[in-house]
Parts: sequence; C-alpha cells; structure tokens
Amino acid sequence: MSYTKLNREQLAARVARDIHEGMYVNLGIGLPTLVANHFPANVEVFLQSENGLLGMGAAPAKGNEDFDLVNAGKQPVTLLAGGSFFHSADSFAMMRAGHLDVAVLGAFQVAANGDLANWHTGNPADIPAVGGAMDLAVGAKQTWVMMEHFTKDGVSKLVERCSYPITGVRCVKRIYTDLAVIDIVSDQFVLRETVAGLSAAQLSELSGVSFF
Amino acid sequence: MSYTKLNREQLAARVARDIHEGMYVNLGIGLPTLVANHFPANVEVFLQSENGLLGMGAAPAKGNEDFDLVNAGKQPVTLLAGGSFFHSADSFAMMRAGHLDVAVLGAFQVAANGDLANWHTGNPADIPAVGGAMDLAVGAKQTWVMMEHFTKDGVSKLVERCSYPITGVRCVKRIYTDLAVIDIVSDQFVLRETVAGLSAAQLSELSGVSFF
Amino acid sequence: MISKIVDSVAAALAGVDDGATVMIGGFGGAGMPTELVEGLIAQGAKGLTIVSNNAGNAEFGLAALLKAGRVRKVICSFPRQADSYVFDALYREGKIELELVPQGNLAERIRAAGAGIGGFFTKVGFGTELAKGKETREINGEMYVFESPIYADFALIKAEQGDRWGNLVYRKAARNFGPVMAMAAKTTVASVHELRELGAIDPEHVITPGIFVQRLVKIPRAATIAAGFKA
Amino acid sequence: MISKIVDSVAAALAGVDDGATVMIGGFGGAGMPTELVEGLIAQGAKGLTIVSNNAGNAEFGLAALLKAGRVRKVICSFPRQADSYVFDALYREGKIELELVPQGNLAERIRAAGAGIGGFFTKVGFGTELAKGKETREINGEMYVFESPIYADFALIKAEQGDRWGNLVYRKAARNFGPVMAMAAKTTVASVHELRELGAIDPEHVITPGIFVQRLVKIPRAATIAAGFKA
Repeated sequence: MSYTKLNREQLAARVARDIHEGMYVNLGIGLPTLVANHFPANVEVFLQSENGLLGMGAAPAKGNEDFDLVNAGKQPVTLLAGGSFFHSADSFAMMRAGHLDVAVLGAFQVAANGDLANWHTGNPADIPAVGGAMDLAVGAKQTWVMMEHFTKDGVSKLVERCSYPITGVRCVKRIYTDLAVIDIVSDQFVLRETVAGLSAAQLSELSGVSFF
Repeated sequence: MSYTKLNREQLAARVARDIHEGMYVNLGIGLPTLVANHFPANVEVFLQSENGLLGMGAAPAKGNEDFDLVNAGKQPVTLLAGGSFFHSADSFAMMRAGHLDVAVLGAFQVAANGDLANWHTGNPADIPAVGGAMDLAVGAKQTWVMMEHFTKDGVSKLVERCSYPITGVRCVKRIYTDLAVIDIVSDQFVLRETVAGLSAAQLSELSGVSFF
Repeated sequence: MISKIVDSVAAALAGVDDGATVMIGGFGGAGMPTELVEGLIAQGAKGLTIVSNNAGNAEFGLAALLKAGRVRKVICSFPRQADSYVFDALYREGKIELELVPQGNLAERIRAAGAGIGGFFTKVGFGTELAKGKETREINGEMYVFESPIYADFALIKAEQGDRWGNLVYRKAARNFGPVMAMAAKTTVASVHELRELGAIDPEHVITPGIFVQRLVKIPRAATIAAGFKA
Repeated sequence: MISKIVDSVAAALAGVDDGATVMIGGFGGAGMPTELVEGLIAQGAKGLTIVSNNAGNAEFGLAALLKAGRVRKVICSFPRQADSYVFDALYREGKIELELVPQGNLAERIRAAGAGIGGFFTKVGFGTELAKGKETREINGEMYVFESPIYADFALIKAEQGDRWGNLVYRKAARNFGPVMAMAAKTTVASVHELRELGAIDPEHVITPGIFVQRLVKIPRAATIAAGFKA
C-alpha cells in the first residue's frame, strides 16, 4: 500500500483537532504556530505568548503591524478582546507552574521515555539559543511535539534515546508527525494513528523504533 | 541635674528630623506612625505600607474614610498624587530586598549586637502574631527603632542580650527613645545624644548597659 | 463561548472537599471575600486548612467559619486582632493548629506555588523561633532560611471588576493577596462587584489574567460595605 | 521637590563604570531602549556584563555595543537571531563569554535579585547541559535545580510614560523584562516617550512603582520607530 504524508497545514489541522474550547495553549516558534489557523471560528482557545501576552490573535493586516505587539518569534500579532499584557516573570510563572493546558513544541528528536531535544544540535560551531523552550517543555500540563517524522536527510526523529542535547527530561506526552500520532506512556511509544495506507509495522521499520 | 523625657510627638519629631526628602520609608504600627505628622510641608518623603501602597498620605477627614484604602494598622489613609497600588508579593519584594531606605519599628527590646525583639513576649498564653515585622527588620537598607526607653514597669528596653523571642538578628542600626539617640556599631551601643540634663553616665546606669 | 461566571455563591463553591486547603484573600477587611467565606459555611466542608493573612474578626466571615468548627489549621501572619476572640479561644483551647508565617514569606511562598518554584532562600526569619528546624544556608556572607511553596485547592478572593474570561482588576489596597493566591490554587473563585463585557477592561490594566481564575460570581457592592466606601 | 527626570541620555548614564553589570530590557526590538544603549557606547564604559534576553540585531543598539568591544560577557536566553552576526562572530572567535539561561530562569533570577531571594529551586533545565554542575534536589518526587539571583549595577529599560517620581507604564508586549530589571538593579534608567504630571497616571495602572526607578529621560517616540507604530 502507498501512503501520503500530511502537509504542514494538514498536520496543523490534526493538532488543532485535539485542542478544545477553553484550553490555554502556547504554540512554539515555527511549525506549531500554524495550528492557530485551524481552530473553528467562534471556538475560544486562549493562546499565550512567552513575551507577555494572553489572548493572542491572528497576524494583523499588512500595514497594520505594531512592533510593540509581537509573538515569541518576533512577528507582529494582534490581541483579542479579553486579552492581557504582563511582564516576563509573570509570563513564565504562567508557563512554569502548570497553568497552561498544552505547549505544542517543535523537535529535533523525541525519545521513547519522553525526553525532548529541540534547542541545540550539539554542534560546537552552532550558536546555542534556548529561549523559552526548556520552560515550556517542563512547565505545561501537557507537552505535545509537532514535527516532521524524518529529518531532511531521512533520519527518524523518533529515537530510543536522544543524541542531541535535551531540552527536558521525560516531558513529552504526545507527538504529532506528518505520518502518525504517538503517545508516550510508561517510557514507550504508543501508536495512536497513522496516515491512510501506512501500517504500524511499516512505520516502526521506517522509524527504527518499536511501538506498543 | 534634672531632665525631661520627650513626649510621643517630640520623639516623633526627632525621628522625622533624620528622614530627608526623597527617602523611601516604612513606618511600623503604633508609635512610628506618628513620625508622618512631622515632615515639613512640601518635603517629599515616600511612605510605603506593607499592604500594597506607596505614596501613602495622611488620614482622611472624618466621613471620608475608604476601607479599601487602609494602612498596615488597618486605619483609613489617603494616597498622594504619584502614589501606586500593588499586590502583597510585590509589596514585600520592595520591603525585603533593600529598596526601602528606612524602616522605623517599635520594640520590646534591642540588644547591643542589634538584635531586635518586637513581635512576641514569649508568654505561651499570648497569641503570637508577626505580620511584616520580620520582613521589615531585615529587609530595609536601615532599620531604626523608635520606643520608650523603659517599659511601664521601668525596665530598660536596651539590653545586653534579648530575653524576648527575636524578630531579626543584628538588624538594628539606630535607636530613638524618649531619652536618647543611640547607634549600634560593631555590636555596641554608641550614644549619640541625650535629652537636656541627662548625662551619658546617668543614662548608662539607668539603662543597665554600657555606651561607647 | 467560554464563561467562567456562575450565578450563585453556592455554585462558585461546589467541590470544596473536607480537608481542603483554602486560601482567603484580604488584609483585615480590605479584599476579604466575606460572602464567599459565608458561602463556605453553608457549603459544609470541614477539616479545612485556611491560608489567609489574618484569622478573622468578631464573629463574621472567617471568624464565623472558625466558630462553626470547620477549620483544622490556620496558616497566617497576624491572627491577633482587637476582635479576634474566636480564634484566640480556639487557639488557647488547643482546638486549632496555627502555622505563623512572616507576612512576606507568606506572600512569597504563595507566589512560589503559583510560579513553579520548589522552594527558595530568604533572610527573613533567620535566627528566630519561626525558622526553628528549617534548613539554613550562607549565601554571599549572609544567612538565609529555606521556605517551601504553599499550594491550595481553592482560593477565594475579592476583586472589583471581572469579565467572562476571568480577567480581574482590584480596588486600591484591597488588591493585596488576591493576585498571588489566584496563581497558587487549583480552583480560584473571585467575587466581583461588577461584570464587564469582554474587552472592556484595558489589557494594560488587567491585574490577574483570566488563566488564573476558574469561577466568578457577582456580589453587589452594597452588601460588602462594612463602612465608608467612597467612589 | 523630587524629580528623577534628567535632560539627556548622557546624564542618565553617568556613573556606569568599567566592569559593570548592565541589564537591558526588551524582547527583540519591543521594549529595547535603543537610545540608552547607544548612549552607553558614547559613555565609554568597557568590560561590561550585559544581561538581556537577546544579544543584538544587525549593527545597532546592543549589537553596536558588542561590535565596539565593550562587552566581556552576555547573560541571555536567545543570542541567535537571523541578524545576530556581530555576536555570532565574537562568540566563534572566543572574544565574548556567553551564559545561556532558559528565558524563564532569566526572568525569575532577575526577579529574585529584586525581591531579596537568595536562590530558588526550579524544574526548568534539570537534566540538561544548562544545569550542568548545578545543585539539584528532589522535592515532592520531582527533580529541581538551584538557581541564583542576577543582580545588576544598572538597568536600562524602555517604558511608555513616566512621572517625576519614576512611576512607569509600558506599552503592550514592550513591557517584558522592564519591570523585573527595574527591581534588580542598583540604578534603573528608564527612557519614556511621554512625561506625565504627578498623579496623571492612575495609581491602579502603575506597573513599575517609582521606588524602582532612579532616572528617567524622555526620548521622542519618532526616534524609536523601527517600523509600524500604531497608536
């Protein structure tokens, strides 16, 4: 059988499907940002941004950008009615003490025990930067990863043990990739769904890891 | 020679003389509260109250009390133009990290090493209560004590070592009493001034402690 | 559409179990959510641990809760008041446990719970009876005491205005413990004098963002004026 | 009459000594006090330790300070930017020291300095390279890392409005690190776009009370618009 990977917007829509009205959510920089485009109209989801926003809205119309009103990726955004501003220590208090229901983060690697690597390749020539990644990884009620299943070189990002420097220990609860949805339960990958035409056995072989 | 004790307002005026324009000050409950009445008009001194006020003003006129606007003693006060409100953790951050220039506190006892006792008699039958006393004692840039020199029973409140449970260790810098002004330097009482007609030797004998 | 507004004090207090830890805002009367505390008496939970700056006045509010025998333990900074006779009697009879905490440690320990801090070192209390048995440490030549977070099942707080997302603003010195208690409790219940439309509270002026508030109930101001409200 | 308002950037920056630790507000461009950082270049202090969320963009502001060779060490969470080539080159050449700190630890460590906390335990960073060599502790079954306060000699921050007592309000997400940095520094210098009469800022809306601010200088807004200010 043949299968088709989800494209980025399809993946974002899949993640959005599991975010329900009333949830407080932080969408990480990059791929996770796309999830915001897929909430049904009139469903109230509360988006938090580490730089001190709650109730973040869509990007402004061209020409209406306000560079005092940006998201964690420094892109102009808007604030919904009912939103609020606060300082960085209050913002991270929110992120670090389990007040957010979900943090959706990108990843370089996720290990079977839930270890996450998403901040540094480990290459000494690379400039390291961490931002709020470690805070989100361990601070939210649930940490979800949203990523392409394979690197550009075709290497699986699901691993038995992270080889990249980790962002957080045993912090990932669920993984959404362009091929599958996988939970982490008791230090094991538990396959929840795959794209049409892709069997669990195939995915396991492609990924080089076992599913339970 | 004979001498006259300062009365409460005279003592308050003496303390006020050492508080200069621009200083941030917390006046403790009781006797220290009177100091506020003795700043010259137009001299801007910033009064902080532990319950979340900076720029506290005088008592309101009768009939104008607002019970959402009270001081640490739960008495109605006013707020000056330029004042601000904040929550308890921010208020105590202000008090505990050396942002206040001076805290003026009452005392049961002050020891030669600067130990302060002002929160509890140590009598097991008494209901203990501490409020912000310990925070102020160790948190301000300088902690001053303002008290009557003797208890109602005529016992000196200046002591070689506190017998009451202490509020803070080596925290008092200066003591204003109805008889004298005393600094604490290198674990010793240093007499700075006495009321007219009272010699250092007399005061030392009356107090049962040595001055340097 | 999300609305955290409930239409009665009883609904606001649903789920407070026996043995729960309940934070109660206020500094004396300012910011004290008297109606919520009275609702807690009606609600019936017992064996409570109460975290509040004071321990009640006369026989209303928190003092009434104590008098009704619902409280096992009080964590506070200043139980003794001119009219705290209900607490005083229970304490002297050994019928209530008291954990006395310097007020700044109380505020900071509550904030720590709300901010994900596992514990912190403070100079406050070092060398005193209130630090007896606690871990100490010398940091940069000064002595510090280790203090732990105070978590709660419920926080009952009073604010001035709120909206259906739970955003709150307070009034003057009635703000005090409300914002940090809201952060530290699993369920925060706020009484507000005024409900505003979403967006009517300027986002720059929100003191407690809605994420920290689970239920709001409107209590008309008139009912809470002990004395002297000035608009 | 107390006025903390000074009439030039130069006056605002008097006394920054060689080797000083200087906090600089902002998250990217939002809240970055660009004119104060440029003033610091003119002022001449060197061997500085800079505490800021980022490490500069292109060749203006913080990047220009780095390029001028005035900075010995940067404490930040996110030095790498699309246009952080000045920092990147210095780092690769080993000409600048980097202490990389998770952003929440950065904010909390700065607050700790401003709040009199000697250190605290956080789960963030446990088991990672950024916690290497740090004290750890198990608290209620979870692992925590000990983190220390970050103090500063100066904080340079940008606010929207201020008054002569130093009260500040910010604008939107430009608030970010300003309020906590103001608490942590011996001398806090705020640039403001508007000076208000005392009392014109509602005491309920003050974000940084004047006690945390030692000097204010007015910088017209026009000068700071990189792009797109919307009133």
